[in-house]
Amino acid sequence: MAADPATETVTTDQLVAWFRAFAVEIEAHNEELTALDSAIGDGDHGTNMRRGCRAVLAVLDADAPEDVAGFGRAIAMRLISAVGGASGPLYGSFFLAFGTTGGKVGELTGEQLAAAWRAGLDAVISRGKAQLGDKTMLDAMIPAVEALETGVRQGSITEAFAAAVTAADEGVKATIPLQARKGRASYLGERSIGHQDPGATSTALLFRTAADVLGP
Amino acid sequence: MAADPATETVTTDQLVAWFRAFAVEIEAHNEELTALDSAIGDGDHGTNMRRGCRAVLAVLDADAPEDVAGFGRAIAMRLISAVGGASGPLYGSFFLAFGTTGGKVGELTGEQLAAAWRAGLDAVISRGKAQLGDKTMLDAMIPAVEALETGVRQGSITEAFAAAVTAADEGVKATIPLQARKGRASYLGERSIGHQDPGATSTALLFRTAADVLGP
Amino acid sequence: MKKLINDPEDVVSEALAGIALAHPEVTVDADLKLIVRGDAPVSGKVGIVSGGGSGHEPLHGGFVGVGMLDAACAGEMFTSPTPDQMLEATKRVDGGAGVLHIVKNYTGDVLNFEMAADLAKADEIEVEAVVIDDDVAVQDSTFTAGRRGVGATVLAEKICGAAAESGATLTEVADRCRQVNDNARSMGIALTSCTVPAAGKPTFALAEDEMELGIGIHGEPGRERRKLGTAAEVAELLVTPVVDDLDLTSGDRVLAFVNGMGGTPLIELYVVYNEVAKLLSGRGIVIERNLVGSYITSLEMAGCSVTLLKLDDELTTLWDAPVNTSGLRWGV
Amino acid sequence: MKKLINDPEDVVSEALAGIALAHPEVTVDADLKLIVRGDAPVSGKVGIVSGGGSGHEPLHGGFVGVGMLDAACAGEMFTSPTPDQMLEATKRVDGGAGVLHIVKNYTGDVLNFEMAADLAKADEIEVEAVVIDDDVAVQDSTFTAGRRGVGATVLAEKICGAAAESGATLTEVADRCRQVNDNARSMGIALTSCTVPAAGKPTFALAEDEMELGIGIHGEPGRERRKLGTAAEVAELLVTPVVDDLDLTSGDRVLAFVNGMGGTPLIELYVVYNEVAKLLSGRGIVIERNLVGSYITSLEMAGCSVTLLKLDDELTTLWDAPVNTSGLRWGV
Ligand SMILES: Nc1ncnc2c1ncn2[C@@H]1O[C@H](COP(=O)(O)OP(=O)(O)O)[C@@H](O)[C@H]1O
Ligand SMILES: Nc1ncnc2c1ncn2[C@@H]1O[C@H](COP(=O)(O)OP(=O)(O)O)[C@@H](O)[C@H]1O
Ligand SMILES: [Mg+2]
Ligand SMILES: [Mg+2]
Ligand SMILES: [Mg+2]
Ligand SMILES: [Mg+2]
Repeated sequence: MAADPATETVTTDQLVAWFRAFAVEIEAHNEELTALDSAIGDGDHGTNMRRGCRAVLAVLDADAPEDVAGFGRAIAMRLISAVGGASGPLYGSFFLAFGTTGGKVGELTGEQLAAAWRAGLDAVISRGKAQLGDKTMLDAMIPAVEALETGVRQGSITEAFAAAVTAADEGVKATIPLQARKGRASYLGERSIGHQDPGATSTALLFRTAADVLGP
Repeated sequence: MAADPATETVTTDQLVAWFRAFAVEIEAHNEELTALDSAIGDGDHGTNMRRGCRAVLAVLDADAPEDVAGFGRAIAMRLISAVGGASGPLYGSFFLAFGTTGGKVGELTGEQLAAAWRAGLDAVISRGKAQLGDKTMLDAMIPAVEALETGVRQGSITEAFAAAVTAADEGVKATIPLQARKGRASYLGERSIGHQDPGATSTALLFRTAADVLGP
Repeated sequence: MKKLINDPEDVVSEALAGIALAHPEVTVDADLKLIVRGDAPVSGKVGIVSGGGSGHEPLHGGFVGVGMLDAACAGEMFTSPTPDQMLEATKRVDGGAGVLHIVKNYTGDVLNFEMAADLAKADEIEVEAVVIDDDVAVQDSTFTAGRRGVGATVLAEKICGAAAESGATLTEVADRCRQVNDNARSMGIALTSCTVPAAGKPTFALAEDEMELGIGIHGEPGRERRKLGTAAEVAELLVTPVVDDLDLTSGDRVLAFVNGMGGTPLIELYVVYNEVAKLLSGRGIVIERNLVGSYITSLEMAGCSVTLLKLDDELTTLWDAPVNTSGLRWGV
Repeated sequence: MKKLINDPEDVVSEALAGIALAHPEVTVDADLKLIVRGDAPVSGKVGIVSGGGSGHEPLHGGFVGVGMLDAACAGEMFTSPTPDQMLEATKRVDGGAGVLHIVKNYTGDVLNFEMAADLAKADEIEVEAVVIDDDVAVQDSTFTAGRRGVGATVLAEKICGAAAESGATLTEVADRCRQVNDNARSMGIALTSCTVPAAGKPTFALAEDEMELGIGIHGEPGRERRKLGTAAEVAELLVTPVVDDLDLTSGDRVLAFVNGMGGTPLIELYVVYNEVAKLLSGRGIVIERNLVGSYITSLEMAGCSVTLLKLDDELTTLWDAPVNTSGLRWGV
């Protein structure tokens, strides 16, 4: 990665490596995600994400995406058709918008990368109609994307992602005292308080692996 | 009770008192009988017998039997219509034959009493088609009735019942190593070995209470 | 004990009250614990009476109606009903062509039905009794109580009901019942025990990795305790002895019945059915008809049984004939 | 975990294989996990598609057939199916009169069905979607995910199926669906948790003397944990909020649906139905129709739900209309 923030870029291959790293983390955190979802949902977030990631890996193995748009679309279509549940369409919408905004290009600058993330975030919001504080993946994604945007304007991609990871992790922790207003956890009413949101937890992994793979 | 074995008799009222004492013991041993039946049957022998005894008590309370035949028939009809299962028809047949053989008389001599028991035993055998060693109530009833018969020929009713109780209790214990060939326990095959038969256990109570009420 | 009940003593009578309210097309006698076809007796038709301990629902009460039973006698939980119930049921369904008693082979059921038949004959009602004993888990012998009646009972009740509906005589309907019994065998497995409400605790205890093979329908323990197997292994353990005992060979046509014991959900029964079908097709045995669901249960026991009935054209036609009961319904 | 399964990953596909073998009258697409009416598409008839996570059997696959669903999409265990499944189902059942999607109100189901409807519209198939949200355990609010879809789904599928069969237009069938949803409410209780096969352990733990009130059908914990009650107390806890929410008053006619969660035997459901009927009759509410059984389940969870649907003559006629599915069958 180039040291100069203005010229450093991320290639499609790096994005693919990012998703691969994410898939590894999902495997590693399968039980944790499922346990979190058992407490306030239906106990399948880990297996949902794992099923989706495995399906995506098969596609990525067979056909390396040509550009950012192809990367986003390939992942989105597989997630949408393999996951189901709430997380399938939400993460699917994220990657579809990420790719569309990233465009048919082979690499993204920091600002372009942040714009792709923002588009993904907006797609999750418009698909799921949730907002900050509803105890969903958005509680990790919104602050992290904001940190990423600020970060790439002010410094390197590395620093931007470091800030995004911190923001995502804080967002995850912030879900604990919240009462869920969206998703299955909302059925629990006050009993959802005191538990960490599984979707926010998997979203934090998306940032952590991005920092590891795209950030250094 | 007269001391002279040749002239001592048992009245219908004493027989009623015997059944009442049996009903008390059945209540007291309900859990034990059910536990024994759970091990090798279907866990209802205690409640079956209790239901039957309660139904009989209601009849005896309403209408005191006039003679031994009436005593036997009243108990038999209620047991048959209130118990179901294997024990209902078997104990029902026992009391019906006991009464019929005892006859329309107000009291029985020791030998007549033993003959009534024998008739009851035969009815159980012809109803259930089991024999000694099949791990059923017969394993208590056959030796006990034999002891009773010998006893009344040789001594007092008291001594005869004492011998019958011993024989019944030994018969109960003898069921433990047996493999069941009749009743539900037979479905267990070899796994029925090592357990005491519930029906033999309730039959021993029938003798013990007879000894207590008719014997002293 | 976790059950949706009030007093354990009242489960049977309250369930009957619920059945009476839910199914106005049958007549429920709350005192005698009878469920009788609303239009009984059907003049000129052979009446069919069955019954047994409660806790096996929908058997038998759920099978009362056109094309199946005319009356069912409900006993206490897992306890045979009594002769007076059976006698009254017999009287109520006698349309002049006699009455068939379908009796599961348990000492209690057999003895009580025997007494009832004697009483009915004294009342000049023609009665035939057929004892169902299809459970291959139990060794058959004339010196023992013999095999239990399990899954084949459902099939016998359906097929005899159709035969009676078609105008068959008492002898013909009874022969049909014996044909079903002779050509059907069952084997069952439990993953958990059931709890008899009055007992308040499970009849037997199974470790988390154990199953009971060769169970009956009363929570009685099975013949053997084994390590919990996969559905494929379980299906093999159930199908093989049944196929062997029936001497089924390639080309034979069967009705395959995968029955849930009460606590096993339908999705698992279909997984088992899939395995059963694979095993049978591997042996060239043709499943011509099937039944998958919880029809003869053992309270909330988890587990299943497999029953195979060797079919011929007549049995198949009788199986397909209309039946209109709460537990089994088609063609009407 | 005690289940009659092979690999937890294969439960859904193997159960579908079993369904395909057991019910040749429906077409099962093993890859896409679809169950489709054998004669689909029925020309000129509105097609009805539903679907959802597996583990609720017989819902939805068991309700595919004449007079009910044209197709059901099976998701992974407790996980909504995906848009491509729904799109393909929609295409296969479109007889030219458009297709109704009956969607249970869960974020996953709603989002995936939304995507599917968008795709179908792009293919120029007219699609209407109605979201079922009848669970009064969940507070309703525009700021939340709203109420879950539970028992009313079964009733909506039956009634819409009958409407479609009678030649109603897509708008009419969708209106009927909304009418059912507006006039039906449910409440459920669990005595035990279920175990999702992939998770391998119970989703929640309940003490021997506890029950969960206000549960859904996915093993999600309820709103409140309580001391285990009698059937009468449980019925009261279930009926009261439903009656209140529907504003039922004396003289109203209802369909009363007592549903088992999968691990509760039928005999207990009748005990509960008896209590439900007593409570309603105490309020002067008339049970005009009823349904008692395990129709929308949560794997092997023990417990039940009560659904009440306020009836009018038209709904009653549609309820009574013939239906021929493996899970619900009458009049044919
Ligand atoms: N409307 C929504 N907007 C954003 N995220 C949501 C929404 N609903 C649910 N989620 C996220 O989805 C996660 C659950 O995903 P998952 O368990 O895979 O699906 P399901 O809830 O269908 O079982 C929740 O933890 C939450 O973060
Ligand atoms: N054929 C038989 N002859 C004599 N006694 C029998 C026979 N079959 C069973 N029994 C007795 O009945 C007892 C079981 O009675 P019970 O539990 O009340 O009936 P069920 O077996 O129908 O549940 C057994 O323990 C045995 O002693
Ligand atoms: Mg989930
Ligand atoms: Mg017993
Ligand atoms: Mg019994
Ligand atoms: Mg889910």
